[in-house]
Amino acid sequence: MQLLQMLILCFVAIFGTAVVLTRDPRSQVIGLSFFGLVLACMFFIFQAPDVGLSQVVIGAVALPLMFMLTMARVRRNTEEHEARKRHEKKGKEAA
Amino acid sequence: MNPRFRRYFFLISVVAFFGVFAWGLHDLPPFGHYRGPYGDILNHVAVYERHATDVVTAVNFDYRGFDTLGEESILFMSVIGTSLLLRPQKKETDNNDGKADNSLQRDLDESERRRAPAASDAARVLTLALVGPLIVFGWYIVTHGQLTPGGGFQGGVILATPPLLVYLAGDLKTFKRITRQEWVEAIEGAGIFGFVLVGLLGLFVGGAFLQNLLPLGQTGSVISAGTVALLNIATGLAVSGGFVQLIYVFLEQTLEVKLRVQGGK
Amino acid sequence: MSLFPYLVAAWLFCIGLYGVVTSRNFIHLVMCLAVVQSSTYVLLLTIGYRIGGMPPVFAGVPVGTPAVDPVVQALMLTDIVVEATVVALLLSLAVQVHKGTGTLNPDHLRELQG
Amino acid sequence: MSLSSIVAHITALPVATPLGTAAVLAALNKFLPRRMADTLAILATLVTLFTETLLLYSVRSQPFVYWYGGWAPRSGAALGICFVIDPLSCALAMLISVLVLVAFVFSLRYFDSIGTMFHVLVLGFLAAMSGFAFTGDLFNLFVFFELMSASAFALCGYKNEETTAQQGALNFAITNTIGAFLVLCGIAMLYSRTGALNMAQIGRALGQQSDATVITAFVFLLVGFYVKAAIFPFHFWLADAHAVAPTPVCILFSGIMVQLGVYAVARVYWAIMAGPFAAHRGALMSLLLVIGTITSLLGAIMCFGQRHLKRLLAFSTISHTGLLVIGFALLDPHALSGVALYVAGHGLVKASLFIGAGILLHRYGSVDELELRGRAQRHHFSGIVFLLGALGLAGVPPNLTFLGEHAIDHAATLVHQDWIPVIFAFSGAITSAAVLRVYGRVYLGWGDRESLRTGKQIPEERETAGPHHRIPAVMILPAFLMVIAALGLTLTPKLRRAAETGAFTMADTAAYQSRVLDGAHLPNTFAPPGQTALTPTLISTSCAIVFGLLLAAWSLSPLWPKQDVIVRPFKLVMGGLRSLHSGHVGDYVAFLTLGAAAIGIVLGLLIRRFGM
Repeated sequence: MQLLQMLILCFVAIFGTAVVLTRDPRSQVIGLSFFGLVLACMFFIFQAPDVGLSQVVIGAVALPLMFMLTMARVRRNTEEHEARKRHEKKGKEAA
Repeated sequence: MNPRFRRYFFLISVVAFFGVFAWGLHDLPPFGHYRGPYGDILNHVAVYERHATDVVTAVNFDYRGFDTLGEESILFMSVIGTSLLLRPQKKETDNNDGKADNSLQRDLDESERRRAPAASDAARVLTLALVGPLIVFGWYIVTHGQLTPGGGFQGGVILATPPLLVYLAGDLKTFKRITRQEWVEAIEGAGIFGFVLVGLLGLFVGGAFLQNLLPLGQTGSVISAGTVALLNIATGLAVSGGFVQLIYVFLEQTLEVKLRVQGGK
Repeated sequence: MSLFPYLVAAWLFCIGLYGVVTSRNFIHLVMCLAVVQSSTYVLLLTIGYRIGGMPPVFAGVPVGTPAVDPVVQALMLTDIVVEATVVALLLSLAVQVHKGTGTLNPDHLRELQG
Repeated sequence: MSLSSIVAHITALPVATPLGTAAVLAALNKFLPRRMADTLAILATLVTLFTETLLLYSVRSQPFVYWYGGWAPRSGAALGICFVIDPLSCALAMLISVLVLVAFVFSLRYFDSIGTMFHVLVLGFLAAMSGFAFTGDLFNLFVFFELMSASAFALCGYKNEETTAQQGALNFAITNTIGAFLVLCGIAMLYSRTGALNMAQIGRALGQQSDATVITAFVFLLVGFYVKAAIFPFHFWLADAHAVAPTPVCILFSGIMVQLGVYAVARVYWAIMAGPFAAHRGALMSLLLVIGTITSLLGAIMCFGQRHLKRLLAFSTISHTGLLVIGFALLDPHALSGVALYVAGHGLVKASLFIGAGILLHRYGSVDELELRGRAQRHHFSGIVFLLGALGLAGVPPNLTFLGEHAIDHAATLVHQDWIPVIFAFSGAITSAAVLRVYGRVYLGWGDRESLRTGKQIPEERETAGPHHRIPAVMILPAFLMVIAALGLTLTPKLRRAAETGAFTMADTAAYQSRVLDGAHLPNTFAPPGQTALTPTLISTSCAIVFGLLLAAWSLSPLWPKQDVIVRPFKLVMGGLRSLHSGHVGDYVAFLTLGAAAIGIVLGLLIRRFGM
């Protein structure tokens, strides 16, 4: 049992480090989702089912979802900015 | 500071910080030897006193119920705050009166159409079929909070997922209908208000805010532990309303709110 | 060995801070903040643990069975809510910053200097 | 049934009323007309204020403890959460409610009508701050800390059209969240050691032992709360956040939220750490005196170098919070009473100064000192706020700040730290000079346009609806009432005595613990009677105002040096300080880490190596 606990703690440390060191948010969010699952596993292993359940619904589902929606929005911002720039350029050429 | 210098500056600081942290940790009781007394007292008395078999829920909704009121308010405030921050800006509200050049707007709308979600019929049926079980499951988690792991918070989050499934199934119309702002806000507010109300009830009848004075029922029964069950339901309402609104606000950002070509300038 | 779980918490705190400081994207930064927060989970969880303890749920188990500390678990539930809320607020601020400036890189945002 | 036993029943109302009202306002967001929401919010604040007044009245001779859910402690072990109602926490909560009331009244003219969200957030903020002032449970303190943060982050980014506002709010949110995690780590370490979350119980369980865990836990709590209090080197977020937040929110941030960080450390110290640090008071005192002094000087210098009015006032807040830390650092109840009076005086004065800035923004659409030069020449009336405010910042009698400074000076001479009045004078002089300079330039049209070029200019849009040609009474009246209150309260007899009673009661650790844990009915602790000389403080404050006036006049006169060999070093220093405040959140967090590590190492070394 203790071996399992030390193992999951190692996993938590490794996954946390990996999440930080992944610089691209798109891959990072997948890492974060896995990190959330590893944390949930840790909670179950350390006899905290209540917390584990919350962590599954929040850490592994709700948080990544918010991140992905934000990234979708940011991507669209960029597209809008580009469309606007394209448009302005066209306008200048026409003038 | 330039990024390079910042990195070195920080690395030196953080090594020192880790040292301080570790120095503080090395005097803690060794791992695996929790010494109590708080948790041990509660583990011994909670089942007798509260007729709740899940001590964590008893702590959250009875012994330290006031913390949970604060916790739900944190969620509530941040949901309101998120809707405040993500409210449409002036340049995103539609006031194009037709005078402006519309080719940009067309351009924007074109890229909009490309992003519209599409789901196959099989996927749609499958996701929609999950809605019913999820609601039942969420409700089960909320009402069995005092008995088994889970409670108002976890159940509330689960109850917030069906609208998301409806969206994933591509049924935007129903999604918008069930996430009408007035309703969602009312559910959320009712949850928080219900919590305060149960607290005030304890105050006026028993003498202390959040005092648990309903009959405790039989240990192991769904209707047991007095106000713990009520507070679980209130929390479930507040949390599900809060998360639906949170998801809605973020989804709205990607679906509805967009740069509009301003007219009449 | 008895110190290792605590050191994992300290490590997560520091590596998360490293991510926050060196981040070049606010979304990345918020995820690093979530890692910092996870260090508090690890710390709370491990200080309340008792070797051989049961979960603090006494459904079908007689009271008096050695169990782990229920209080830290209650605290962690609050902590998880805090995480979700802070992330939501920070992300909405990041979205608005990006709308206004077209960038999420803190290095490019210098309007508040001085 | 005595009055206090009746009043005890309403102890929950300062938290429950605002939260309940916020819930109703949010639920009826789409249906309530604007004026209705205003009325409900103001009513809730008034109920809170009234409750706190009753509570203060009932604890004038004896504090009491209120257990939520009726969970009184068993044989010295707390099961639930308690509020400890003592004179100081009541007075603090009243100040909070007054400032929230002012913020609501000021925002009656707020144009951006977005339903009731603003009201909901401010009410949440009120509930959080009240709970923060009263609670006797360490984790509950953290919960209210986070509730305060959640509402504050959103309120700070309220103007979602301005990208600077969003950046300021981001910096604020990220640094404060890391501070909150540090607090939580500190709580976890204390819990592991003592198995308790109740502050009195932790204090009793720790006794006199001060091992590495206790020291580190206290350092983490200190750093976490001082991030909120904007103490060097954790202060960077404050100027960013204040410069961009709407005026009513600035009132709350500068007037009280920042000071609550200082209060939390004081509360934790006297409830928990007085025992463990009893033998190491010298170490803690020297450390905090250094931090407070740096904060105070840095804030004052940066304050003078600003042209953005709100940013200027924000740096003045940093400077004065540094003074509060100096006062707390003496670890003496006399000084604590001074800190309490200073918080009240500064809160009222700073709130009215921010209203003054808000009025200028309303009337002229700018808070930039140079842009505003001479534009308010025909509106001297509202300028009086700035004049009286400058006097308050300098601590000129009969301001409340003077009383506070006097008590702190007195305590300082007792422990032979006679240099403290000098710091008060310096910081008072520079900050009041900055405000007087603003008055001279904006209301009198003095000075040229060149002298302040280097300051940061952040464009800011109007926050209020027209007509802009007149100043509504709901703006100017609260400002005047507050500066007059800061003067008038000083004349109330026995105020000084009451503050001393409050401070001595708060600092009486043994009585606090037996009140909470044993249910003992112990009366307030009274300060030993005695007169103290006013002279040092009188000299200090008159120096402050004289130098402030001279500096302001000099900076507006043609004599103010521009390009000169002599000024170049000063400009270099100033430029260096400015570039420290980079607006980059990575820098802020790096400084936070460095500060936390440095405080931990210094305190550990002082205690372990030098046996202080």
